[in-house]
Amino acid sequence: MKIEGKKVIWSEYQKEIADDNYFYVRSCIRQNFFPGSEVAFLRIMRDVLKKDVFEHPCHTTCSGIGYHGDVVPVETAMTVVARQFSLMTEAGYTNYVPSCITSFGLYTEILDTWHHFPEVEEKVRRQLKKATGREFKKPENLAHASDVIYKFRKEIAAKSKYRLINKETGEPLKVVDHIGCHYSKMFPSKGVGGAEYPYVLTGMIEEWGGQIVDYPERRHCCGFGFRQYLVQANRGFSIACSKEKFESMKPYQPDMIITNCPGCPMFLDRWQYVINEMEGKRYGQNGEGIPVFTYEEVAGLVLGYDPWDLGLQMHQTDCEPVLKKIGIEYSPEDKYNLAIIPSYSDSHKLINV
Amino acid sequence: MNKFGFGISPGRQIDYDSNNREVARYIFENEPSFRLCIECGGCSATCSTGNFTGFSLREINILIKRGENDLVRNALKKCMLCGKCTLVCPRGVNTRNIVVLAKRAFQKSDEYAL
Amino acid sequence: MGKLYDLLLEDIRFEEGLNACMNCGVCTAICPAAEFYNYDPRKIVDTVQSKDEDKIIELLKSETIWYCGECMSCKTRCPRGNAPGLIIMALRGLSQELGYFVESEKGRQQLAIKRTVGDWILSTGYCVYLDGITIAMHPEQGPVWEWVQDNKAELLNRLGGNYKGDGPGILRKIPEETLAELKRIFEVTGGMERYEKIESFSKTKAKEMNLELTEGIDNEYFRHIYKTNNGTHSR
Amino acid sequence: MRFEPFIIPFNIGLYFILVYVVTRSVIWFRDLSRPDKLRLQRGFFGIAFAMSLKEIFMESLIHRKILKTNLRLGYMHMSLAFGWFLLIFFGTVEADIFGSKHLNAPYKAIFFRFFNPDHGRTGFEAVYGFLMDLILAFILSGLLLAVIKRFYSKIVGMKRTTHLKLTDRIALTSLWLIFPSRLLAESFTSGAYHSGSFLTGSLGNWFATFLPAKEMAYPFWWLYSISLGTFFILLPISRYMHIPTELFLIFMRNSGIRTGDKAGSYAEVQTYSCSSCGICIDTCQMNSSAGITNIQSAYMMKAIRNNDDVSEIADNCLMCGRCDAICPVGIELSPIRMIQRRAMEAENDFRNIYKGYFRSRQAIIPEKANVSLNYNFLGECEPEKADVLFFAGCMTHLTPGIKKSMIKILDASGVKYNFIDEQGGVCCGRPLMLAGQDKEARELINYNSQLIWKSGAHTLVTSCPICYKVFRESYYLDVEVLHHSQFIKKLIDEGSLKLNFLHKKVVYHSPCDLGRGSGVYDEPKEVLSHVSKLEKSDFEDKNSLCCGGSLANMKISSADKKKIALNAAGELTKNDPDILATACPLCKKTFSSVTPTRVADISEIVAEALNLNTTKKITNREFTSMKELAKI
Repeated sequence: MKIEGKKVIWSEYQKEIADDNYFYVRSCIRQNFFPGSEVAFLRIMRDVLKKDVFEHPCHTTCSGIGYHGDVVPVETAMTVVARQFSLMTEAGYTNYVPSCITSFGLYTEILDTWHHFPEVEEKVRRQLKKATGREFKKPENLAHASDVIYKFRKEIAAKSKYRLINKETGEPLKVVDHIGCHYSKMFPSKGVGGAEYPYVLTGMIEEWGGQIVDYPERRHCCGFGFRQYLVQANRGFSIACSKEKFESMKPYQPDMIITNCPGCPMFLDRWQYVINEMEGKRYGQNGEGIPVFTYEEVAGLVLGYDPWDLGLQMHQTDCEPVLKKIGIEYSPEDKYNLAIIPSYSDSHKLINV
Repeated sequence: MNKFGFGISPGRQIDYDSNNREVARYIFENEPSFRLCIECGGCSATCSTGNFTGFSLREINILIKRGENDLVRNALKKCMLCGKCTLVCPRGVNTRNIVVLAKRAFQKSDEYAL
Repeated sequence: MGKLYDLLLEDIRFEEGLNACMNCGVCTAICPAAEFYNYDPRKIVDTVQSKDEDKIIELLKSETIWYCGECMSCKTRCPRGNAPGLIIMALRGLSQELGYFVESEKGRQQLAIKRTVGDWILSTGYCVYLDGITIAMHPEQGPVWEWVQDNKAELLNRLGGNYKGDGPGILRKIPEETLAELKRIFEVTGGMERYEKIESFSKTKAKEMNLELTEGIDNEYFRHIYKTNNGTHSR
Repeated sequence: MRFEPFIIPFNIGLYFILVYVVTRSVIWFRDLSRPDKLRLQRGFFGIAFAMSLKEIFMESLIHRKILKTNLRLGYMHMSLAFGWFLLIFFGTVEADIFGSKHLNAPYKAIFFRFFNPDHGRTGFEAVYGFLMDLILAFILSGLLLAVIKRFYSKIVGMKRTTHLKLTDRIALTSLWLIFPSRLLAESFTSGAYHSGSFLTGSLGNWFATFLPAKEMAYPFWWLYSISLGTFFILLPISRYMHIPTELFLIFMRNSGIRTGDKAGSYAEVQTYSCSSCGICIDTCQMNSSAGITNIQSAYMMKAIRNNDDVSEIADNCLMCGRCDAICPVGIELSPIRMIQRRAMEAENDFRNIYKGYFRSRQAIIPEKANVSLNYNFLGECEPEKADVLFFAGCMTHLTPGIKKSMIKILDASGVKYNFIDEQGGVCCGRPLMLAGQDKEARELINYNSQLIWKSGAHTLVTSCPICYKVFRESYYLDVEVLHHSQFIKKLIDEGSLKLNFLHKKVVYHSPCDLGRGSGVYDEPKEVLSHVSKLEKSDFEDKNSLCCGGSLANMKISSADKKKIALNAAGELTKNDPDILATACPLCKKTFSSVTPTRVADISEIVAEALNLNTTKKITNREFTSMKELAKI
């Protein structure tokens, strides 16, 4: 991979990410499908990096999926978002960190719209006041949770127990990154590395010992497409998009996929299962699937967290091949054991500290 | 329908490798100016036949280059060869000869197919 | 200038998404939906730019506006900084406002989205909610999901969640007063009105199609729109 | 008289070629279509015969046309052809008068000096001998030019000469050897017997001073005979076949036979008649301006004779007709080229060396009955009724200036007209025909014919010479077809147009399809001189240039087109005219892009000269309103 020129381009795209005192908002999809990831994020932020991360119990969905499913009008979405901002204002925070890419995209879009159309912002303020009596300040810094992890990738690397290196061969693991579309495609300057050469995950992987694979369909959407997945009749499109990506990455023999979007890891994971069921086709090495991870899961693995604490047992495509390659110690029999008390029992509930 | 209630949608991308681009090759060889086309659509805008039908030489040129021959074969016959396209082409492409050559190429390939 | 075009202009997204499109087709080239659907965002923008009332009505009633996945890849590559995706969103909004969405197979699916995601937002505070993602509706979630569904409380507890619990945390119970605030927001900002329009137009259509439509998701019309694919949408 | 074996080669050659020519003629005659046969039969008994004889004398012997185009080249051809003819004629007379008996076998005349070595010493014999030597000298002077031309073609004022194939080379060599060997043979004989006139006698005497003249003579008589024999035998497979064929051609042409659309005997005869003189090469603008030197008609005829693939050559031609106009043999080169183009479009490539170079009528496979029409999208037409129809044509639609001017003129003339292709019409069909696609063209012709017929008009005016030519030649219409220049001329003559005189210097460029193509030379010039100062250019009428934009050339690149246009425009605007006038939208468009001089169509110039009474009124009104404005 020729990365010299790309590095130059990426360097121009550095974005500002706050240092500390984050107001964290969760992702609907991740809470359902990757609960371990959000837990891991808070563990890393609080236990490893000793940062202040605050989560407000009254925050809700940003309504982004409803908005992009076109059932929620834009003004409603804006006002719901404005309510989230008011919670942040109320808690005394200014650095807003969403866990979800759809949310991140929606926040960016709304802030941009308000910037260009101040009258819309005024209207939303009036509506929020009317509906809830709330007022808000706009966040001073908006960063996606993956941006924050990217910012501290070196600190994480310094404290890591494992590196993304094949234990047997000593070669770096070949990693495919998949960036959520709404992370930087709408506003390239709001994402690390922009839309064409997104660096947010690449930076983590390179720092943690892995090697990024640049393949033709790297920037292709996973195929979620909101209504395209939500309605069964449309799912043929959704799966076809992911298949396009798998076909394109297969010749590069990737060891794993890393993502920063809520939906993408779920689709890239599940569609491998469905394609195998439908066509008997697998894309990984040795007739296996390609394990799909969220960036928090990868960070957690690198830091030596128990894979089953990270929720890897919720993946449909087995992650064990990667664990074995890295040489992570884990007990296979504990995978589906639900009686285990998490190893991090102190911050178990992860209530704001 | 399978147990999932949907199938995998087939792609609409054009596969250059599997398409037969013999016709394009034949034209490239016999009318090198075919390569100069920037697909601006000037030809389609001025076209006499385009006045009566959806005939578009620009589209035909693109399809031939892609090897989507089946979409071109019959459409080509609508051309009246009046030559207005050649006059308006900003790149000096001999558009008229392209049509003649394409027709000839199809005729030849049809004969072989028979 | 047509009345519909004026209506579209009222949508802030439309104003942002359409600055003198030159119909270059880059959006179509990059579009994942154009790759698998018989779909061409360039043509849609072309039609809208024509400001032709009849053509726009035809567009609002068509399947084609419902193919977009709103990934916004078009926004990245458009040489004029336009976003056909945003135009599509404006068109979809208008189609639902005017009730044209029930005229197309893909458009009718809006009711399915409203009755799942739409209703979850107000009832749970989440766009997607564990209890609603059933294996029956999501067979592609696979065996692992069956296990998750069977053991959701224990599993979330094992992973450090706060399933239906108080305070912050994963899948916590959203407080009643918060849900009430959300509902008020929907009422004030037109969200509720949109929901009602989707419901009422769908009911009329269901009657016309002679399909039974009751509350919830367990009825003929819902199953029909959720599952029917007439096979003409892709190659 | 004793038998001399050296006459054998000559006799074999002579009788072979006589038999061959007769057989060939019979075949050609048999292959003629029935009407053409009748034409030829009628042509043999009547004024056509006399005309043919005259033409044969003027063209085949004197080479008047070549002389007119190129004096030195003409002299070369004339000396060889006419000189040889005189030599044979006077030689036969000589043999008849001075020989041992009358009505000799041909060889007697040819080798007269050998059999009568003592002849010509005194009196009338000497005078006659002097004449024979003079004729030989005449031929030899031409031969000298020919030899030099072969190595240095500029000497005869030609930029290029044709390339030869092997048989042509051998035939040429034997032709060249005939006359020097005769000179030497006669000289040695004369030297030995002290006879001969100023050329053979003096040369012979001089040879005799240091050579054994009698012994030397015999081998040269052999060489003379062999050269003649070889030449005759090679005739059918070399370009020199044109010598006998041209006679046949002249008879056919004068009997009213024309090439037409189909291959046949006449095209065949014409192909043989080409002498590869190369005049068409120099006159071709593709050569002179664009440096394309392998597609000219001489090469095409040669390629047809050689049974080579002519597809490249046939397509790469502007069809301007300059070669047709200048061809000294009068071969209809463009129609023959068209036959080749059509043959390429036919389903299989059919050439039969035994049957002839062209596809015979019988070999053309009839169209399948169920072939769907290409242009069925055209549907039915419902034109408005009108007296005069204006058909702008595709090209005119690209030059709106002409269209607007024509509307202005038509409105001013007060005729009841209908602009039938105002919204862009169906092509006239000629571009398809030029590409050899006659069947397709016929569909368009049918559609347009219906349109014209349903309108009930009596006159069809078109602005485009391309359309004009095809409307006249390939449509079967019961209307008067006029090019707009003719129509305007008519209007002027009738007094329907009031025109001012524009004080502008105008040079007229005669479009190929209008001038050479349809023979309309005068009307445009008359119209122009009616409204402006028309100046002459170096390229008038039949010699007019092609603008290079011709639709007929399928192959030419735009860069080469431009070169031709640039040169042609440069020639025409040499004397700095105010306007370069033309009568063709295509010429206008082509020239406009290469010259700073204003290029205008006749209609535009006439529209400018229109004296509209209303114009004055408007100006007056404007003037007053201006004054009113000034007051305020």
